[in-house]
Amino acid sequence: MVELFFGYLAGAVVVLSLLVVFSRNAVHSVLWMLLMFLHMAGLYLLLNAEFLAATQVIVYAGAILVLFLFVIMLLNITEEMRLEQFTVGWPMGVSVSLGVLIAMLAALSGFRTDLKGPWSIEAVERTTHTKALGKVLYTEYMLPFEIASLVLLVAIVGAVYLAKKRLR
Amino acid sequence: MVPLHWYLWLGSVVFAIGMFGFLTKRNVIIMLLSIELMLNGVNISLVALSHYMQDLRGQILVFFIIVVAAAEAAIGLAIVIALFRNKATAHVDEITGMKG
Amino acid sequence: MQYYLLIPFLPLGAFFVNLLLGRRVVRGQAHWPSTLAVLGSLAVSVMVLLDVLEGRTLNEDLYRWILSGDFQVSVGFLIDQLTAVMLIVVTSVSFLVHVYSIGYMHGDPGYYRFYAYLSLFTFSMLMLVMANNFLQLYFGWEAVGLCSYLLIGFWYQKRSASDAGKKAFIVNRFGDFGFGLGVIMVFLTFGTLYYLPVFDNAGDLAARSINILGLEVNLITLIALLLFCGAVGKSAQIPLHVWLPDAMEGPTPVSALIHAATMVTAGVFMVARLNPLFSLSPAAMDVVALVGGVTALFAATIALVQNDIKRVIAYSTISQLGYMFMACGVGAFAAGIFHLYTHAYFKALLFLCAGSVMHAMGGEVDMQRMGGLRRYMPVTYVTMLIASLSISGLPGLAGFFSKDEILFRAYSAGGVGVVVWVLGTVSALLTAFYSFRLVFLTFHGGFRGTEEQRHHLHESPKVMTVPLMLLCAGAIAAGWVGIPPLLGGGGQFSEFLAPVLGHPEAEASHAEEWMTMGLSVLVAAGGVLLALLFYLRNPEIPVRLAERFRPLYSLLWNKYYVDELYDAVVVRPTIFVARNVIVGFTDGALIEGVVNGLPGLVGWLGARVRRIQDGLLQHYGAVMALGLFLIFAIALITLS
Amino acid sequence: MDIGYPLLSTVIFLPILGGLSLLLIGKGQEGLVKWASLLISLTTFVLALPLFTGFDRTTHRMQFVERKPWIPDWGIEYYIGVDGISVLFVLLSVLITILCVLISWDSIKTKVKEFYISVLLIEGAMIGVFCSLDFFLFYVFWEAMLIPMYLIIGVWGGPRRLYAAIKFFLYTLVGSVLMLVGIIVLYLKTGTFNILELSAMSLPVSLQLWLFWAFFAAFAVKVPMFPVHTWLPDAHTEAPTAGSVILAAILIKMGAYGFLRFSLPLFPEAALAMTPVMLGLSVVAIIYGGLVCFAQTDLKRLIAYSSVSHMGFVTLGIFALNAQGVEGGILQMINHGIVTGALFLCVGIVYERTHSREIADYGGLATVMPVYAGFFMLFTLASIGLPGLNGFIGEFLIILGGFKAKKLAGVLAATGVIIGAGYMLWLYQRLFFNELNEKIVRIEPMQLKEALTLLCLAVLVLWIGVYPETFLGFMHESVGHLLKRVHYGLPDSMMAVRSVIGGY
Repeated sequence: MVELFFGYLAGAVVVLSLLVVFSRNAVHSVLWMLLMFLHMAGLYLLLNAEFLAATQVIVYAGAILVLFLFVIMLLNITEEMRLEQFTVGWPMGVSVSLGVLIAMLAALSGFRTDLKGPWSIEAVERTTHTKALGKVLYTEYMLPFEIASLVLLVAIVGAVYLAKKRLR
Repeated sequence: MVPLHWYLWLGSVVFAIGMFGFLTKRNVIIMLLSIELMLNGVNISLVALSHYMQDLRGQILVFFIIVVAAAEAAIGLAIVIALFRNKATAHVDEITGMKG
Repeated sequence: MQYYLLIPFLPLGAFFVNLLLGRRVVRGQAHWPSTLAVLGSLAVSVMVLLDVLEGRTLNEDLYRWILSGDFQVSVGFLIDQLTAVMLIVVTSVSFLVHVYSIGYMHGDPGYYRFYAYLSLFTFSMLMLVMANNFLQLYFGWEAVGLCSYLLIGFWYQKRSASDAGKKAFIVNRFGDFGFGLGVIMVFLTFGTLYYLPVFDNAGDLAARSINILGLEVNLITLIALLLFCGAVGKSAQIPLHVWLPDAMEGPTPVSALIHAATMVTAGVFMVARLNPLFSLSPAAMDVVALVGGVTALFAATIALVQNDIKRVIAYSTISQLGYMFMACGVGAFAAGIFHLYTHAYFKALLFLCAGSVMHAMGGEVDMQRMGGLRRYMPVTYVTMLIASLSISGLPGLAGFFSKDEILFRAYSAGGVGVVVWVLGTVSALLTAFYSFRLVFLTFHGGFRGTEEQRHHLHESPKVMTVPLMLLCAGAIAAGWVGIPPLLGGGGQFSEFLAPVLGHPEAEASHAEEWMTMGLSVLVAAGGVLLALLFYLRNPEIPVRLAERFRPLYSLLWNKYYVDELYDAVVVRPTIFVARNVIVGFTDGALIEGVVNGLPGLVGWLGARVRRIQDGLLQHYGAVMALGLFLIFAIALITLS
Repeated sequence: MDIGYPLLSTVIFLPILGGLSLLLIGKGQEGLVKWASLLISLTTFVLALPLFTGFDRTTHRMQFVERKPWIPDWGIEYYIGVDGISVLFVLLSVLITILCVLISWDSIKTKVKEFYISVLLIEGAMIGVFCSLDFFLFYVFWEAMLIPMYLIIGVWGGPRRLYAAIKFFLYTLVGSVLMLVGIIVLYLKTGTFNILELSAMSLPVSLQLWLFWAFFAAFAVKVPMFPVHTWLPDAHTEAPTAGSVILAAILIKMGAYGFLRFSLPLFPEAALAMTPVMLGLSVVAIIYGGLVCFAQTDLKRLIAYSSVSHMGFVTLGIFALNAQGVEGGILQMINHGIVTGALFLCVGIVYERTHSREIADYGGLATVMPVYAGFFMLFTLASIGLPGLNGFIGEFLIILGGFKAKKLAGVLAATGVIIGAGYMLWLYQRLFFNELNEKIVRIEPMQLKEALTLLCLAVLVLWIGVYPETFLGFMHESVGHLLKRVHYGLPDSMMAVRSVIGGY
């Protein structure tokens, strides 16, 4: 049953990813991407990561993709659709990506799961996923968490600075 | 029970698709989307590993990746806007300002 | 006997006076310090001679000049019979030339400079003859060369003069190259550069030989020949004679003093001074004799056809120097020095007479434009005639005794001596011929110059003629101190020098001595008569001969093309190599090429490599991905 | 000897601090700058005089020693002193600097203050190089000297000054960097920077060979020896007169000094083994440098190439490794400093009037500048080694030493004397003799200041030529000690003395 779910979600993710890449229209790409994110969130649920699934939907689908859409519409790139969508050097891109894929797949067998951590599925379920994540995040990863907020601040300032019209 | 490797396979494939998109698409915005794809490929692998190794640190990392992805998208899109304003193109192969 | 120091240092003082004060203070009076100084030297030299005659010789160091490791050499003086003779020759001729120049150089803008140089020359020459070691000899040797350079180029505005000076110096440097190496070999062989220890030890080393480039060479022969190189240069022997005729560009008193009487005889003096070394090497002696003999004949033939009055005398000087070497080469060092001594007077006289003629002719040197001068300048004519008779070997005059002595010694020495005797006798004929050709062309016949020159003709002032007369006395009487026993004399000259130069006994009979003497008188007379026939009686004979033997004539006229040969073999290749090979290729292309090429290579590589950075984002991404792939691949291969 | 002040430190730092204090002088006060630097250089000279009078000639030991810890953790000391090899260079440096200050009086017109600061800084650094007994200190001074020299060529030089300056800098730097590696290797192997201690150690021969070549790179460039000489003509030609004089008189002596102070005592076996190579390079430099002179049309370039030839004599003497050669080499360095320095001064004097370095632009100078012609003649003769002048003493001793070491080297070196006479007399003829060139008819005669400058050097030329013992006397002991070290290893272990110099 779970395998069936996984099969569906995984197949959808792959197909949607390809659609994202091969769409001529950027708006379509973004919309395929939205669907892909939702399926990805489903996969997270399969892995008992409810909080992450929620974040995925809220942040990615709700925030990032909306930003993308805004920009596409702001720029109003209509001629793009008539032109060649891939660069001249696409065979190189294909071969390099395939090479990396094969290398990665070949490396996968090296992963081991025998070094178990303290958060078994039961432990997570006992404390609930959100709380467990919060415990780790706000204790052990407190400093990175704060730095992440700084990163976001810098991104905001940078984005505003870059995108605003030059004041003469 | 789904084996770990299935997830890793999936992550790798999504990553590779993203990479392919990044390396071949002319449209800068779709290149940025492809980066998001690659990040998602990594994310799913991390979450899967976290699940199977019973350790939440993988998910913490995913959390940070999402933060960085958000920041990256903001900056990247701002750059796209600035670029489009200056060069009037969103085609990456027409931008060679980094030539040595 | 400390007063001997005055001999060289008086002229040195005069030099500094004229050098420092000459341009602003002394100016037209520059002859006073110099002439007085050399007169003082002459006086002291006479006193030295008297001392030496009483048997008091001296070998004393003044101060230590150079000390380095086991090498040490001093400035020191050796005064013996040979030195005494040379001192008298140098100071007396120098004094007369100083006096003569008062008239000759009068009004020249470089008057003070001229006297400064003359004084410096006198100093250097005296240091040379008084040296008690090889290095001081070398010092004097180079210093007289310098003065010669300065004085030849005295009228430096004239290109030919400055060229001639430079040529003299550089040609001499070739000789000095050998001389310097010889001095170094002497030091390495004997461990000292002082004459006397070297002479004392030379006998023990006579048989030693060393290996040079695979050849076994007798050490003493090698040293003697190297030293002789210097003599060849300084005394203008073949093949380094080319500078002397050109040196006639200098003022005539200089030619008389430096290029006739003193400096050029330094080579002969050196060989005589080092006779203990030379005598040990028969091979070197033969070389000396042959070089002398060949030079004597060679230069005499050139002198036959030259028209420049000073050049004729210059070639005559070369030829006479050849005689002196001939004498040294056959072991008759005393005869060589005897000829040096008589030659100093009659040759200086010849030059000064020529100077007197040029003075009257307004600087003209071409004998073809002279003639009949005896009517205008009787004193010059008479003195020159006597000098020519003396050089030709008229019995009773100075030249006769010395030349005869040489020819007889050469004949009696046998072997190479006979060869050089033949050369010398033929040269004697030629000598008489060209000397009288000069006299007849200049003083006899009709005047062939311009009307302006004729108008200007006059006898020289007293200050010039008196030295001529004094030298003339020398040209007549100088030989009387060495009349051979055969003619009732005592041969005092060689007796006097015997302590230094040895006492070679002639191994020939009186009959043979009469024979050589008679023969030389005969050829001399023949030469004079021939000249009389050619240039007074029948002036078209020489023209016809020149026509007939055109190639021979132009060979002689062009001095056997030696200058041209050196130009083609030494000068041009040097400049060519310097300009084209070294500057053009090695320095310019090779070394600079490598030096400037390295940065060029780096730049070129950079230009290639920067093409990779084409500014296309996706290419950078692809390279990153490729790197990722490689890292994976390497990790997989190495870890599995 | 107690003279009441730390002599060497004073002589090193007085010019440096004095030079820096010129910075305090305001704009437009150029006269003050000149007088101040003259005063500083004169004071330095006077303060250095006890080196001449108070030097103990009977010992090879270091004298006027000062020793203070500097960076104790690495054993680096401020350790200076002089012996018979270096003392003359210190004296020459202080003298030449005065002349450079004088000769630049009118010829430097832009950035006057900066120029004099550079000159004084160079003086201090040069003296520091000659006095340092600690490798680290030595290297600091060695490199410190480079920068002001680079500026002097690059700022106040001729038309191609930038090229020349960069070439000079790169050449010397490449050499010095290799030396730095050598110094570090030495330190790592021995644990000390003390030059005297190092001079008494015996290193393994293979290491010696490597270090010898590393140091060779630095010194050969400075000398300059044959294949690495091409920076010299450019630098000499483009530098202003004072720069050329400092370069010729002192800077290029540092290479040869380095051979004496470091290569020979530190790596004696390597030096002995490399003698044939060194003699060969020297002979090539002598003849090659001489021949190149025949092809030059530029006055300064000709003199620069003649320096290559003369420095070939110096290295020949040093690597002859006998008393005559080494003493002759040292003396020839002094001679060359005086004579070539003087020749560059002479060239500067006419260059300032005509602004031409082309030989063809001159001719007949003797008519219009007789006193100048006299001085130039003296220095020309000294340069071609006329006996009685200083050049002869050096060249003769070197050829004697070279002949002793290797006959062929001596013979070939002697041909350099002929070549030298050739190009120098030719030069003299083209400058001073023949018809007066109309371009220089109105040339001004020499000023008193210029004549006095040349007179100082002329006196030295005659002094060394007539009585060289004043100067040779300084070096006998030190050179003897050095040669014992080279031929017998450690001085202590050589009791059985075979004659250093047996016949041949």
